[in-house]
Amino acid sequence: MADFLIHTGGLPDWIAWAITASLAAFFILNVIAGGALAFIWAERKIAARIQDRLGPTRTGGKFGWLQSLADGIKLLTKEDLMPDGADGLLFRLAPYVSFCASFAAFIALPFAFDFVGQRLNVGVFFVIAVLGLEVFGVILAGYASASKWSLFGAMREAAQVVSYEVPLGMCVVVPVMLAGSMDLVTIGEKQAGWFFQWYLFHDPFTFITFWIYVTCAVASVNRAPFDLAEAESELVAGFHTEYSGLRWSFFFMAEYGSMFLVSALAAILFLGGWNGPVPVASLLGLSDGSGDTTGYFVRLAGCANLMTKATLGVLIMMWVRWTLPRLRIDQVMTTCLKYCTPIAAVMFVGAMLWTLALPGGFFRGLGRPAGEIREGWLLGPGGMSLQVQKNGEAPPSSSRFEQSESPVSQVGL
Amino acid sequence: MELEQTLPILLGLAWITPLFSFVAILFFGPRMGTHGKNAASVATAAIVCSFVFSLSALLMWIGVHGMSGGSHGSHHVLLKDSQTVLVAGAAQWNLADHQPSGSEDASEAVHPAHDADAAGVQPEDAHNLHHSPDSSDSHGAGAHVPISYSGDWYTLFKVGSLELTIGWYIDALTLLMFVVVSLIASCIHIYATGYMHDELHEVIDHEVHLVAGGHLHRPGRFSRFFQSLSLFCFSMFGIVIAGNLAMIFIFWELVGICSWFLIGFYYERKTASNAANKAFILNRVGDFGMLIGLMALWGALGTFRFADSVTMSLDDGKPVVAKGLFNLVRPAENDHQLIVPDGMVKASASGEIAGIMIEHATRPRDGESELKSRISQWRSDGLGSWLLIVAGLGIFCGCVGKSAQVPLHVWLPDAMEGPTPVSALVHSATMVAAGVYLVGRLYPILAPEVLLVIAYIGMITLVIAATIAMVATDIKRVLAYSTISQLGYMMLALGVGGWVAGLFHLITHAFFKSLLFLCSGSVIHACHTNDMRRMGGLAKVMPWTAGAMLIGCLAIIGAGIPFVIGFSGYYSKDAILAQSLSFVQNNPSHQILFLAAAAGASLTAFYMFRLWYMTFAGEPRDHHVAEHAHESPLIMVAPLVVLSFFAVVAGWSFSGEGGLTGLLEQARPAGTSEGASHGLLQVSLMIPAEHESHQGAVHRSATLVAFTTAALGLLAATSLYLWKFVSVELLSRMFGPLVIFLSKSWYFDELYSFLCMKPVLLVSSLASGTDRHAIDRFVDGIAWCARRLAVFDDWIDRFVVDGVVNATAHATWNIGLKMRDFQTGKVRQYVMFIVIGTIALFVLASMLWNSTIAG
Amino acid sequence: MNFFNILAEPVGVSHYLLVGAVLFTAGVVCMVIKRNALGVLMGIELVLNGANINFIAFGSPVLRGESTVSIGLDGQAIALFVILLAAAEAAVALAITLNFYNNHATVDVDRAEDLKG
Amino acid sequence: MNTGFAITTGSMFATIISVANINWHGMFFAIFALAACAMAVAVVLTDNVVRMAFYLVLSLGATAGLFFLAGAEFVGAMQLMIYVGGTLVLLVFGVMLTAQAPFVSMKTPQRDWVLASILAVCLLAVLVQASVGVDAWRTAAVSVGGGVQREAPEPSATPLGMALLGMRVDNDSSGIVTPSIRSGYLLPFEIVSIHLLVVLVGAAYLARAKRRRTPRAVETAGQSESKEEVRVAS
Repeated sequence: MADFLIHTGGLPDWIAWAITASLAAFFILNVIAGGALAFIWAERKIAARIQDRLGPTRTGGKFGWLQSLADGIKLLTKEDLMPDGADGLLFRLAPYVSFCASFAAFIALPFAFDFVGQRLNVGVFFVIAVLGLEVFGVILAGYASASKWSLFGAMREAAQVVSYEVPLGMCVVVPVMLAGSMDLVTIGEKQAGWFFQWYLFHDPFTFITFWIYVTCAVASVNRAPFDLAEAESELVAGFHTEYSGLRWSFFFMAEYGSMFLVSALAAILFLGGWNGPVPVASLLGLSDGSGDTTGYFVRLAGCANLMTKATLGVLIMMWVRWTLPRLRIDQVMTTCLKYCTPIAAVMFVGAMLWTLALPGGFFRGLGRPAGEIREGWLLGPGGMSLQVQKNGEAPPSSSRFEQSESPVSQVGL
Repeated sequence: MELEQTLPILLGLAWITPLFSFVAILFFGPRMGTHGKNAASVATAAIVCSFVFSLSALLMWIGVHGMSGGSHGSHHVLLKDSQTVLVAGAAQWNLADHQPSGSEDASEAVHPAHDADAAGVQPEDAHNLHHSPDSSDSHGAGAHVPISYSGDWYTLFKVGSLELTIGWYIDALTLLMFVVVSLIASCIHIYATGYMHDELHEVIDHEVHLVAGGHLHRPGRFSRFFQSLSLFCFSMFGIVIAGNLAMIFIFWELVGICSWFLIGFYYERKTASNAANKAFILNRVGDFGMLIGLMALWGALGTFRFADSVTMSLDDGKPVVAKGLFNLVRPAENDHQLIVPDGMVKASASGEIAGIMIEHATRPRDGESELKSRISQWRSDGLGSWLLIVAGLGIFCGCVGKSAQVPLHVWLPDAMEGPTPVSALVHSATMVAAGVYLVGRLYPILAPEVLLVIAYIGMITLVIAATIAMVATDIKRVLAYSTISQLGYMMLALGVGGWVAGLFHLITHAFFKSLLFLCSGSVIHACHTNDMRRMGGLAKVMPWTAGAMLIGCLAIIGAGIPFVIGFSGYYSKDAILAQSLSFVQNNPSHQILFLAAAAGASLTAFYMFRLWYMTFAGEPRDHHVAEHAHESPLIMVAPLVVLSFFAVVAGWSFSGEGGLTGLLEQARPAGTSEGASHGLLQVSLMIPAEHESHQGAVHRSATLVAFTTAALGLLAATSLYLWKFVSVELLSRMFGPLVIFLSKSWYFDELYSFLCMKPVLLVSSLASGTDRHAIDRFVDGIAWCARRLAVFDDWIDRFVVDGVVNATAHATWNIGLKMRDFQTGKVRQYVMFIVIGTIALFVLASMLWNSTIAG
Repeated sequence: MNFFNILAEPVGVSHYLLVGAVLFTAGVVCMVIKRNALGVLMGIELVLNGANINFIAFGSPVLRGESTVSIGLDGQAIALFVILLAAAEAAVALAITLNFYNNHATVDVDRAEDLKG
Repeated sequence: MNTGFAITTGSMFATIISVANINWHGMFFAIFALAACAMAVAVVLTDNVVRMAFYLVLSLGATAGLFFLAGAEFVGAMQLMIYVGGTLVLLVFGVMLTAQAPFVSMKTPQRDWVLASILAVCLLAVLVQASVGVDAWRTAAVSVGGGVQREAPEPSATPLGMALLGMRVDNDSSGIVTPSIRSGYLLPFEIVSIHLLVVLVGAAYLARAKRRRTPRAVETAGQSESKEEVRVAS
């Protein structure tokens, strides 16, 4: 697109890049904000259905479409209070920290395989790390609002999130190992084809790993049944007890954003990313790699794929939330340290052994960590050589994405 | 599996097993059961195992070679034998050279040996094979070669020609000794298990009087006893199986130290410890001579090996035959007749050799050839024969020490201080037997003169010991002296050429002497006294012991129906007498040998039955003893029965030439079976072949003489001690001085104390005087100076050194007090210091090295 | 060359080193003037980060990829280890601090002068 | 001096905003560097511990950004994850656990401030000299910024991972792959892992709940419980 601007629009590069970058940012922002609106509405409806109620019905049409929009307006117009004795600066900054964290995580998230803010070759890692930052805002909020409920909530959340990063990381490592790359685009590309090419079905270990991942993801965005941070029955509303108005809504957007993020991550890591269950495009003979307009539309379709999967994930989280009871903090910790972590570790080893045992995986063309490892690198000191065979075509990182290089790649963000 | 491979394994096992039990008891003895009760079982099991091993070895031997004497076999047997020697020589397991494994080593060694003698590589064997027919019809079984297997387990080290190896030399004698020793040792172990049971708990030694009054209380040493016993058996087996003299010497000394342990078992008793020291020291005296003999042999011949050893030479696969002592002294070229070996001739003709070498200095090869030509002439001049004699005498010295011949016999009666089983073991099968065995083993290299000396020593020992035994009153001492005199018999027999006779007597004597000792042991165990004058009439109380003792006495006096049958002693003693008779007939100048032997027979009969009567017959003299007396427990009686059985049958020969004598004949040294072997220096001295003594006339007369003398002795004893025709007191009063002289055992101890101890004490007192008056004075003077010096030094120390040190300390202390202020304990200040230091360092560095700071 | 030109030049290693220097100094000062033990701890973290920046800069493929004196990948690896060890150090130091707090009821490092000479 | 400074700052802006081709690398570097330095200084200047922690987070985040700029994505992500996500959460925990009213802000005597500032100036001078002094360091090797680079981003994580596995697969300065020039990091890797384990155990031991005589015992004990779990997790 930047090329389009430069070559046809004849704009100077930096304006073109600036336009492109801001467009991407705008797009992502809208994903979060609009997503939040939609999800809030969906959550209310789902909760109502599960509790055998109707939920919002009036505002805007029969199903209360505009309910959350109305809420938004209400929140905007609400006076936001700050308890005296609170640490003003931190109290004000905390929501933005959270929101920025979950917003920045979207940078490395590909929607289709070059619909990506910045293609980092440590994409997964980056996403996880940045997502981990969100907790910091929560802690600040909990501390700054000078209320013991908030403090406790913050504490709990911090403890929970930081400890759940361990099994989460382990689960993420499994597909990374299979793909041989931490580049999300590469990982997604690896699963192109029919749905049984997805890493979910690569081998039994990955299958189990997926469920562990889901558990840890739910915990790390502290949704029910792990929402100890805003346990309304014990702490009034947890860390955002004292918040109201716009800041509060920022927390909410951050939460929904991260929900969507982990779901999308799950989709990319395990569920084939933007590749549909049936490779329609390749069946029709359209190569999504080609930079022409058809390819562009193919990518839009892939984007829709991913969105669907991620949304499905979010809906499942809601369903779980309104179904399961809340755990105690010690139970949460036990689940993490005594169950998730060891199981994830075992799964990791198992998947590794599986890959070594039958490098083809169940089906040909899978389980070849060929992403970034070149032959030249395999002759290490002492002739150590990994059981790695290279993909048939050149690794995607080298040849296929030249013209789709976003300018942000040079500026690092 | 071939015999030459099986026998070493079996006998080696039989040899090593007691060592295992020794080690086991040494480390875990006290923890074996309560007070180490099970140590006995361990040791007994070990010795019984070795008995089983050696018995099976003997049976295999008999299965292969039969029991009949080799000397009367036919000639193809002889060929086979001579080949067997070769093969056996080839099949040695020399662990030192890097052959992968024994068996294949043997198999690859055998074939070259065969085609080697086919190709005539060893001339002596070629000679042997070709000439055996005519040599046989020239004189009897001329080419008779003893069947023997020899080899090495392990080479300790190898320096030049000196090679110390752990090897084996196995022939019928070895096997017999193994069986006998292990059998008797097993009986004695079992017996001792019962006899030593006092040691199982706290022992009150009534013979030790403490200074504080009262008796010694000490913990029991049960396990320790059996530990020493096992080591003893191990060492004896080592001597028997040894394949070379060095190894024999090693185990010789081991036996000595074991006897020291065992005789000094009650080492709290002064007498016991003295006896132990005495035995050990006297043995050392003998071993000194033995060392001389070894040096003579090795220095001249350069080998300790008995048999030839065939080794594959490293450059070409050909077998290289290193001749052993036997083959050197009695070479096969010489029909195994004794000649002075080249080595000794050269050694004693070194002067001439030097002359020859000098005059042929330019062409050494001619010198060699001339040497070869001259050697035979030198030999005929008699050079080197003295060396051979010295070697023989030296080794015999060792035997004198070990088997208690005059003049080194005095240790043996004192050795009675040890526990009775020990006495039985020492006097029957192991220690004293070692000497005789060594003479028998080295028989081939003993010159006739040496044999004569041996004969005379044996004769003197025989008479002296017998006379002393006549008046001894301590039951064990009687047996001890009888042992000495029997050993004298053996030495006599060996000396007069009765090789088989001597060793035959050694074996039979082992049986009945151990029997006698065990019996006396059970008597002592019953009466708690050694004094025969307090015994008497015990036959009723302890019938088994009495019967066994009677059998023992009959066996030792050689009772039997002439020419029909008799106890074991009957055969062996007859053989000895016959041999000495034929010797005397050949050398009339040595009549005394036969007469002494005959007299010794009657003396033996006298004192043995004196002992039996005083102990078992008549009325109890001491009721206090008599009523305590009781029969010993079964565990002590059973060995008696076993031993008495063997004491009876040991001498019987089963089929024609079979039996012990037959087996011994197989081991007879080469060349001793045919006629006269003449002296080296004194040609008139002629030692007759043994089988001549089996001729009718000699044998018959010898038998008659033996029977009559024994009968006389028996009669005298009976009339004195049973029928009491003449009261013993009267006689002893008549021959007072003689009796005293005898009971003082010929004043040997006093003689030695006068000859040896007095001078030593004198010298030592002189030395102590010098020490006290000269040296001590000097030392005291030095000490005085040192003290003066020390005072001065002390002053310096106190005022100079300490001053400096204190000053330093003070300064340090003050500096420390100053420095304290920096140690504020404030982390932040520390950090500040660090940073300041860093900056200072950086600035300093930049100033010194003018680095690229500021562009 | 002129000192201030540094600001006019394209970004090179020196710029990173400058940032590292600032962080380092800030960390040291933090260690020096903070009385709160946790403040001191944060100072340590700052110092470590300053060092890390230098490592990264020296090993950076972008900045000095073809330069012959680049320490290449080692820089990143060492930085990695520094980060890990910093985490470990923080854990232990925090534990110590809390222990100190439990025993002395304060986190004032000036009060921790039991080792005063 | 002043004028020179003005000129050079002007030239700096000129270089950054040159209409022809904007130096993105320079710009973002400027942003991150300024953020990092400013936040670090803020850490020094604030008295409130919690704010210190907050500024520290921002500073470290900016540092991570610098790492990304310098092409060490993996280290940058690591920095974010471990430092910001782990260590600092830990730190904030400590802060909150010990954040009784008197300790939240502890005033430092003026004397120390003066000393420290003098010290800081000296140290900074030394360091800046050292960092600016070498000419070879002042020229960027590759011409970053400006024209669009067409080749794909060079993977940075894999060589690192291989190096940690003991294989060096990175291009050395001559640009050719010569794996056996430098040694790998397998042993340090193992050592560090063991070290971390030991540290976990040790920290858990140090901060375990002890029974004390002071009445404050109860709460601190309870808090140190929950803290242990966090430490284990981070």
